[in-house]
Amino acid sequence: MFYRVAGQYKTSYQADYALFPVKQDAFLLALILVVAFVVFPLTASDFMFRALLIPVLIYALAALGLNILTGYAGQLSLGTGAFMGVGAYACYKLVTIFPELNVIVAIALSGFFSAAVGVAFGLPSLRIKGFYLAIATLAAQFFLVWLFQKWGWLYNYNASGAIQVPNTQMFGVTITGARASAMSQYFVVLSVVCIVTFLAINVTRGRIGRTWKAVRDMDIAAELVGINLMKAKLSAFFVSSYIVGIAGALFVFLWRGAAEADLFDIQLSFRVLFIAIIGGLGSILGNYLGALLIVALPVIIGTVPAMFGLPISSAMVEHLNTMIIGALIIGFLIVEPHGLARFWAVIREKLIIWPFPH
Amino acid sequence: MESLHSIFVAPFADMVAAPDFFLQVVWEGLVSGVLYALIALGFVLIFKSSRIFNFAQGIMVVFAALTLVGLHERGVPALLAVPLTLAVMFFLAVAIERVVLRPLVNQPDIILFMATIGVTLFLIGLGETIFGGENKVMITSQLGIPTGSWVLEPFGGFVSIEQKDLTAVVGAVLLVIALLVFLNKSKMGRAIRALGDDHQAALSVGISLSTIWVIVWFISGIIALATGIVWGARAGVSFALEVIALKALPVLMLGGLESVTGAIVGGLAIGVLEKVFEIYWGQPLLGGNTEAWFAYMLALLVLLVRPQGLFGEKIIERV
Amino acid sequence: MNAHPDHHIIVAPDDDGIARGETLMEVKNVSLAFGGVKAITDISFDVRKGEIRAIIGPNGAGKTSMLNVINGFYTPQVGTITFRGQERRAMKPHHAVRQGIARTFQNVALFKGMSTLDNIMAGRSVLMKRSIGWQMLWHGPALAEEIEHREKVEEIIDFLEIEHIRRTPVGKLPYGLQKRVELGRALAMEPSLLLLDEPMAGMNLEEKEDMSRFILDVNQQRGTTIALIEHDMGVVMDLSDRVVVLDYGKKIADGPPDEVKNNQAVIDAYLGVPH
Amino acid sequence: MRLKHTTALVAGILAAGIAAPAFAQDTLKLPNMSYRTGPFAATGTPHMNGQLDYMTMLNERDGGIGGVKIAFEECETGYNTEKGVECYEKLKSEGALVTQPWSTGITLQVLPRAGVDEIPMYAPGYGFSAMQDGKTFKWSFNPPTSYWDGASMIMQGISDGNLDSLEGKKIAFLHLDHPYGKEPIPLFEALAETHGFEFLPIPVGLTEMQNQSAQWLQIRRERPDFVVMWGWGAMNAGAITEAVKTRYPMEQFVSVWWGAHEPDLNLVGEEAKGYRAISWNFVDSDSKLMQDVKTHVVDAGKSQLNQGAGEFDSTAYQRGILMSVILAEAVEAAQEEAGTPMINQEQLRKGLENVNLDEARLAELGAEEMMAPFAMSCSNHTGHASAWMIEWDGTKFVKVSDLLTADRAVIDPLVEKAAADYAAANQPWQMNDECAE
Amino acid sequence: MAEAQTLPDTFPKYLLRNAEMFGTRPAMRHKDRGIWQSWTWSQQRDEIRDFATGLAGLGLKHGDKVAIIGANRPKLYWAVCAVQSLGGVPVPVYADAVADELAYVVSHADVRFAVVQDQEQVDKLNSFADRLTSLRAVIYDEPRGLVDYDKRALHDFEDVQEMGRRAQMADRQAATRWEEAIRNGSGEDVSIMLYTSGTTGRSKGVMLKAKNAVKAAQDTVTFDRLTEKDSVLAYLPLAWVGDHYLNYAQGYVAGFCMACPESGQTVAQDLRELAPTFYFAPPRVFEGLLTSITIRMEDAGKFKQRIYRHYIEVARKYGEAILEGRSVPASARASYAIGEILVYGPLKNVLGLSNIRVAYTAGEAIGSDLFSFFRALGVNLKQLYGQTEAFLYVTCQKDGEVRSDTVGPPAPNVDIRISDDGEVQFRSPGMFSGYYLEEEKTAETMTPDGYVKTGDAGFFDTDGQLKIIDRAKDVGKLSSGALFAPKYLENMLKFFPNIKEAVAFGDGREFATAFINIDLQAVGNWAERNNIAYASYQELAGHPLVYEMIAQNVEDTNRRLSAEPMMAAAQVRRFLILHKELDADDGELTRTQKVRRAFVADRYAPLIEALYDGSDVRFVETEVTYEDGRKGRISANVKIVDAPVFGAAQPVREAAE
Repeated sequence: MFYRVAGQYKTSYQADYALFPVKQDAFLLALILVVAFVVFPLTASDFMFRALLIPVLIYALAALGLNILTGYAGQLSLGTGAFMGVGAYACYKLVTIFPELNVIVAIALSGFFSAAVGVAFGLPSLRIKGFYLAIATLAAQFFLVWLFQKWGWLYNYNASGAIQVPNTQMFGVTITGARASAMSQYFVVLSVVCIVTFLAINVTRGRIGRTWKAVRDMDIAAELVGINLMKAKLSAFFVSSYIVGIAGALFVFLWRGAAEADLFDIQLSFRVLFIAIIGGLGSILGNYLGALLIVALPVIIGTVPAMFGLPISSAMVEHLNTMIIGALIIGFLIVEPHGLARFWAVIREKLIIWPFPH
Repeated sequence: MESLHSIFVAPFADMVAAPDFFLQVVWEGLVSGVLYALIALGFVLIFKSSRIFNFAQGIMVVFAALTLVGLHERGVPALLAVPLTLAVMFFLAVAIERVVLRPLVNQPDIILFMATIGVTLFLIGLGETIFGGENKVMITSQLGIPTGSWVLEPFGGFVSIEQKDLTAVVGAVLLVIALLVFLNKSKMGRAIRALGDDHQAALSVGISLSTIWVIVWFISGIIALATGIVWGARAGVSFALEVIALKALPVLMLGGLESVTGAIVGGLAIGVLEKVFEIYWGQPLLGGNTEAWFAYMLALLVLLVRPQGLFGEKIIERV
Repeated sequence: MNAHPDHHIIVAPDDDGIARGETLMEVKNVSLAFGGVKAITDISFDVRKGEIRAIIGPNGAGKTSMLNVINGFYTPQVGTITFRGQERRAMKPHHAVRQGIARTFQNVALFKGMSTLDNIMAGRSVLMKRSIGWQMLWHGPALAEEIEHREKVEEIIDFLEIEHIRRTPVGKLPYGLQKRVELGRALAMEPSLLLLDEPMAGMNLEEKEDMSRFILDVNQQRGTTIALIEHDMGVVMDLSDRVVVLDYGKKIADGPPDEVKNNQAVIDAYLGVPH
Repeated sequence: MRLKHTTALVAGILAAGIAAPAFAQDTLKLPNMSYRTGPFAATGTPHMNGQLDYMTMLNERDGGIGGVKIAFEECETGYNTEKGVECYEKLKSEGALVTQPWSTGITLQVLPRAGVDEIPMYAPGYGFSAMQDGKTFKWSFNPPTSYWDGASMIMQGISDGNLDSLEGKKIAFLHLDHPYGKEPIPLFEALAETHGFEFLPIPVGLTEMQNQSAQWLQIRRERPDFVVMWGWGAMNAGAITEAVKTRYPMEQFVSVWWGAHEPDLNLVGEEAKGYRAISWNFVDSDSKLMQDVKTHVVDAGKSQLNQGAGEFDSTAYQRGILMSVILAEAVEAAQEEAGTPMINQEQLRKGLENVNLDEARLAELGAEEMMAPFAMSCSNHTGHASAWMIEWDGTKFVKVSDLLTADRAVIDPLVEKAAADYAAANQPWQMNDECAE
Repeated sequence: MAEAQTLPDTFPKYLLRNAEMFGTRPAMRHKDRGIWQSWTWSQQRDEIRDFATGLAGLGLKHGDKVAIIGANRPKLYWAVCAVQSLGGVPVPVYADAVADELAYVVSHADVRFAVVQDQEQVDKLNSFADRLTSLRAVIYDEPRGLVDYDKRALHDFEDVQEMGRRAQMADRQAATRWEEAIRNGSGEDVSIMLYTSGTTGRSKGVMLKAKNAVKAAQDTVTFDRLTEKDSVLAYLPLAWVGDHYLNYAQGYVAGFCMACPESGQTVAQDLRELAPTFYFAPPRVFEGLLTSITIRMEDAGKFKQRIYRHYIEVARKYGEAILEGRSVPASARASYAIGEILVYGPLKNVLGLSNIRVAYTAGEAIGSDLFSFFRALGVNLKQLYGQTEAFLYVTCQKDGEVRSDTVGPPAPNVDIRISDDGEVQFRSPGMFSGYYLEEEKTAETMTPDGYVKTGDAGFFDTDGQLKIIDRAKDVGKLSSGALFAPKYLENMLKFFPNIKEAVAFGDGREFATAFINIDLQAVGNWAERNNIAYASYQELAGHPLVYEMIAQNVEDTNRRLSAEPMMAAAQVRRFLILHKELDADDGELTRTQKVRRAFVADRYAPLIEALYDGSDVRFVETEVTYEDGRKGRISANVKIVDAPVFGAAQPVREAAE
């Protein structure tokens, strides 16, 4: 309906390859960016930032990382949480060893550590496929969390075993640590997420993205069209783990403020996986939609019944939340295995051909 | 040199020095192994018949145990609670077949796998909503399971064997035997086995696919209840079991996804090995708690050498 | 805005110094077995540059295994493959592609989640060079490279008359079109030897005619050497320059279509006369 | 289509959430971060019931504190640090006067923020031991006694006051592998060095709480002279059953106060006879305090406690009552100082510093047998109440010692150092320079 | 008009002017290789110059005829202009003409060169090579499949351009000379020769002089205020006067951009992508659009359907008034504005009509419902009446004075008169200069005083708009003497969506009857919804329920006819549904899809006989041509049905008797 695509034709491949070939998409994105960069900062409360906006962004980023591996390259991973942990611990070590290092640089560098670990655990993917590979990532999950607990050097031998984010500044504004304002952290996270998303979109739509998708869709055929499976799979592990790693660093540095090893347990891996599934495997947009749903759902369950005067205990909110997410996953797989992203795509398609149904 | 000694010599010296203790370690490992094997068994059964990698098997164990205890808490006599729980598991099997499997039939494996993750989450939420999220104690004595322990005293030391653990082992063995008899001797059992190879062949037996699925999931439910009782008696009934149940995955990888024998051997092997590794290497050298990852790493290493698992057949790729 | 492409379509790489009609590839005494089961026994034949070479035989004759050996998917236990003068036995399939061997599959092996365009573009992966750094930035060299290859792919799309399904996910296409897209993907690799595994399996008459035309056009216009497996004898006899006949993993005849057609061993093999 | 609605709903919530939540000004917001679900619910729930019931009692009996009703909202964390931080943000946005984090992990997360957000944190009987240093931790309180105090008292209890008698002995420290369990390790290590005993930490991971066979095999192999337990939730019950199975002598098995939890011991009953715990509270169901709670809350059907299971008479429930007693004292003190019943966060902080539960006050409350007297101050945010060693007699706990007092000479320097380190690691850190001492 | 003197009088002159004035504006687009390949006017000039120079090198002389055969492709349009620039005469030929037809035109026109699209056209020419003695060379656009052809007289278009470029390189003056030659070109030269499809007999080559053609285009460009900013999609047959006039002639004169679709199958998609500002389509295309809208809306959800129906109703009430700027209540305007957002805008968007400023339809009568539907949506659809002999425009409607039942007042500078026997005759700036090599026929068509006979019967309405009834020679009389205008009758029938084609009979007979072709899409859809199984058109056409439905349509037609005094007598008494679709391949339709009445009457004589002898059913066997050119036979028992006639008619006729 609002998508009027008539007359939006492309006279060059450059135009055909524009990030948003359809004007309305670009407009919508601009609108979202304005809301994200201007409207929210002007109106949102600390609670909104810390309970909704920042986690949505960070989870979306982690899911984006996972999606590159699982959704694009078809390699199932159940170890996202641990890879986030690698990013977080690496960032913590970098910041404490080199206190003068800008924390954003530290975050960017920490991604390389998780990428390296990711590639190491991705090596078995060359021999092991499908579900069997899930074992490799599970091994990573449990082994790494164990390592976070046992290797005191990682948390500077803190008595609590937790890592505590120091106060750091950028351009004179405190962006990490307890003294950082929610808004400044939000801006940092938002900027990082925007940049990474932009880069990820580019990678996934180009040669490398096609290589990954080819491996996902049929790895034997991919090999027989000349794709080096090792390179393709390991590059997916690398890129994915890098993004997951910086998501982990952001997770601790720009949101939680402190972390114990258990924070990166398998539940976190699953939460990110659910976001990716509900959002839509093989899509970029889906990660945001999925994160929004998963993060907002408990808030909704906690507030909506109260609005209707039904008291609901906080424990019950948790239980219902778990149940509903489970039901949502099943529901999505049945109705739309490609998740919210495809849902949006369908709606968009419907808007384009409105008023026709097909 | 010292480190080499502590890795390659000291542990074995310890084993020899305190054989009773070693036996105790093996026994403890064996009992965990029974749990892994039982969960893996439920898993294999479903995979054999429907090619579904059922992530929810672990939570079915918790759910069954929770239902049993929950019913008892609500005043249902223990011996009545068991059949009632079985009825619930049957209903669950029917519901899963109707709501999840039927709409997703012919979908790629990965989708079905994800769906079972969804089932897992749903069951966690449902169980917590109905029975509360706190840990519960298995109604061991009410079910007539002996709770004392026998102490054997070999080599001048002692090996403590809890009667409920022994009951668990015996119960598991009986269950496996019953299952094997069912699979090999009954018409339905043969249909289930055939299903893994060829849907048409199974259908020619004259049993509808959905019936078979319900039966298979119900049998898994029975196994889950048995596992739940066994494990609950040992460690209480809680959702923490969900994470432990994940160890069924490396067991399966080792044993092969379709082999009943593989599941049992793999489960016991992992149970014993991880315990021995933890006691003789993990605790002295690595700070302990290596059981958290040992099974996965072991499976990973085995798979790197044999991608098809210990019991699987060699894969020939075709195009 | 003049992006008018030169339509004198890609010509197969001719820089190998092999003249038309000379041997492009030679299979020498190749044997292959799976755990004791012999798939191919001591087979030798050659493919000459510029020809259409057919490999035929009854079911289970080892035809597909032969192709799998040629493009490196299987490694023969005995024998060698000489391609463009280079002898080898074991090689990774993606190396075979780099050397100029592309193929299609008996059961369509497309990337189902991708569009026609992306499938064919994927065929050019091996020819694309820009690093991930450039890819991330997209604008600049990566885009230039993408467009350069897009132009080639569009030529193929035009050539195979599949413009209307350019953006359709291949999983949704009818079988005949999928086969055509697969051919497109193989062509995108700019092979000097194109292996076609039953290009017309499961097609109706009209689709077969189309496919035959495309195969001939590829051979004629692009000068691509083609080795194909096909069941439809009529098609084989019409298309191919020379035919090699396999039966139970052994070569039983080799020669021009007419000659092979009248070969008693071939007739027996097809009629199922026991050996 | 249903999903579309959900999405719309999220958008609606987002829009609604942007507007800051309205502050209701007519109640004292003293929320609690509870966990009535998950593996820690078994031990958590009775405590939370106690806390809640005392506040309910005040509302019922006295119409709140100083005439203002108490809003004792709970936020479920499941003992999960991540959820705890979410709760913190939520409660903060609702104008909470105090943070009751209910987990050492969450305490550590909130600790640096408390000073920035200026919300007092109240962690009764848990949290970070160095919080006693009120100069450094202006906004955090852990009365009546800290973990380091507890550890010190345990060591006194098992050595009959002579720690040097432990020389050459081996003490295993079975603890939850979590900030909570790790918290006393520095003190134990310091003591081990001073007094020459061997200290052996044995961690129990969150997933192994119910199946500690590996840990107890280790204990069986190591044969420690004492096992000190710092467990919580399902871990305690697991440890006690394993101890019985391993035939570890119960007399050598001692726990921090959280291990004094009757239902865990009832599982093994007689076999756990001799099991000890240090505890800063003791059951006195007949006290005026408990009877008031019984009359106004329990019998009035306003309590969530599980009456059939004897929860009312449990150490945990009554400890929960006391936790709220201390907080209510602080509120009262704050109201007095501020001269208004509607206090703010800063005033409550002052109130906490002015809590003085001396014997007279305890008697007035009707809790004189339930805990030892203590007082907090600007520089002392713990109060260091003394505690008893209590022992399981097969059916209930009995006191087996006089009040024990922590060895300040050992603890205070460690606290000073820990506090200084903490402040250094969290630069810029706001110290409270107002404290006179 | 002094100004007119300075204006160019040939299209190549316009090319040079446009290249100068609009050098960087797009002149041509072609959906190819996934994108709209575009050429600016200056690039287009270069392309044409290169080709023209190459052609000259091949020996093209002033006055030589060059056949242009193929679909709408930039290169073929360039060939037209290139030929004109050399003083040659382009002769576009229908690409779907069978080889025989093609050979006739090529040999009749003494074509020396042919510029063709692809192998198919080359093959057609080759198959009659012996007859085409004058043909010197064939130039093709797509080399596909032509590798092994004898290349002596066969050239790739681009090779010819390359030859041209080399010639220009060798001789620096060549380009200048070419432009010089254009500037010196005469408006008196024949600009183009268009072969009329002709409802009867062989097609005739209509010669159009450059200055006439240019003048006509200038008039209509001014009339519709077309500028270089407009755009069109050239999808109609290249050889048809409409395409040549509307797209090529107007395009050169106004300097706007012409776009060629990717292929015949993708026209709808391409139209949607391009969203042109000027659009022409025959009524049947609009009819198809409406049918597909209706069908697609039927699958929509209830809610959507309600919105759709509500706002379409709003549009029907106020849409045309708003389009024409008449006064409308503010509430209606608001309602229409919402409708624009919810329905009209999206609908136009989906159809690719969003940017239409001017749209025309012509060729046959258009149903008033259909016509006003599109106008109500805000599409400025108008009618024109034209002929090849007039270089299209004879009449056309002005913005704001649009009616569905007339074709408008005379176009600018056109003089129209109605002859005594009711035939429309005209004199116009774009008038043809004669049929090629057929003086006789030219003379037949022209009146001595220089008017062209259109062969159509019509009259001027009270407000000065022309109303066409039928072909003059087709208008007949019933045996009662009452007027019988078959086309008029057929059009009324065809306005029903279920009826695709109708052929009416009655001249000299007692009453009127009709053959009906059902619309397979519409009726098929109806059948699907009503669970009626059918395997073929023939089966569906013979279905009793279909007959019932069509009978209802015929009855409605009769009721309407009864209200028109002049036509009331010619109500359809009996009708039948033909067992096959009328098809151009069988010669039943012209290439422009007009019914060849006489041919049909002859071919189905037994059926006509049955219509009048009262029989209920008649067996008939017909020869058909399949798409690949093979012939076959189909046979059927065709049912004949009576239709009720209405009151007003009866007395008139009886009175006449």
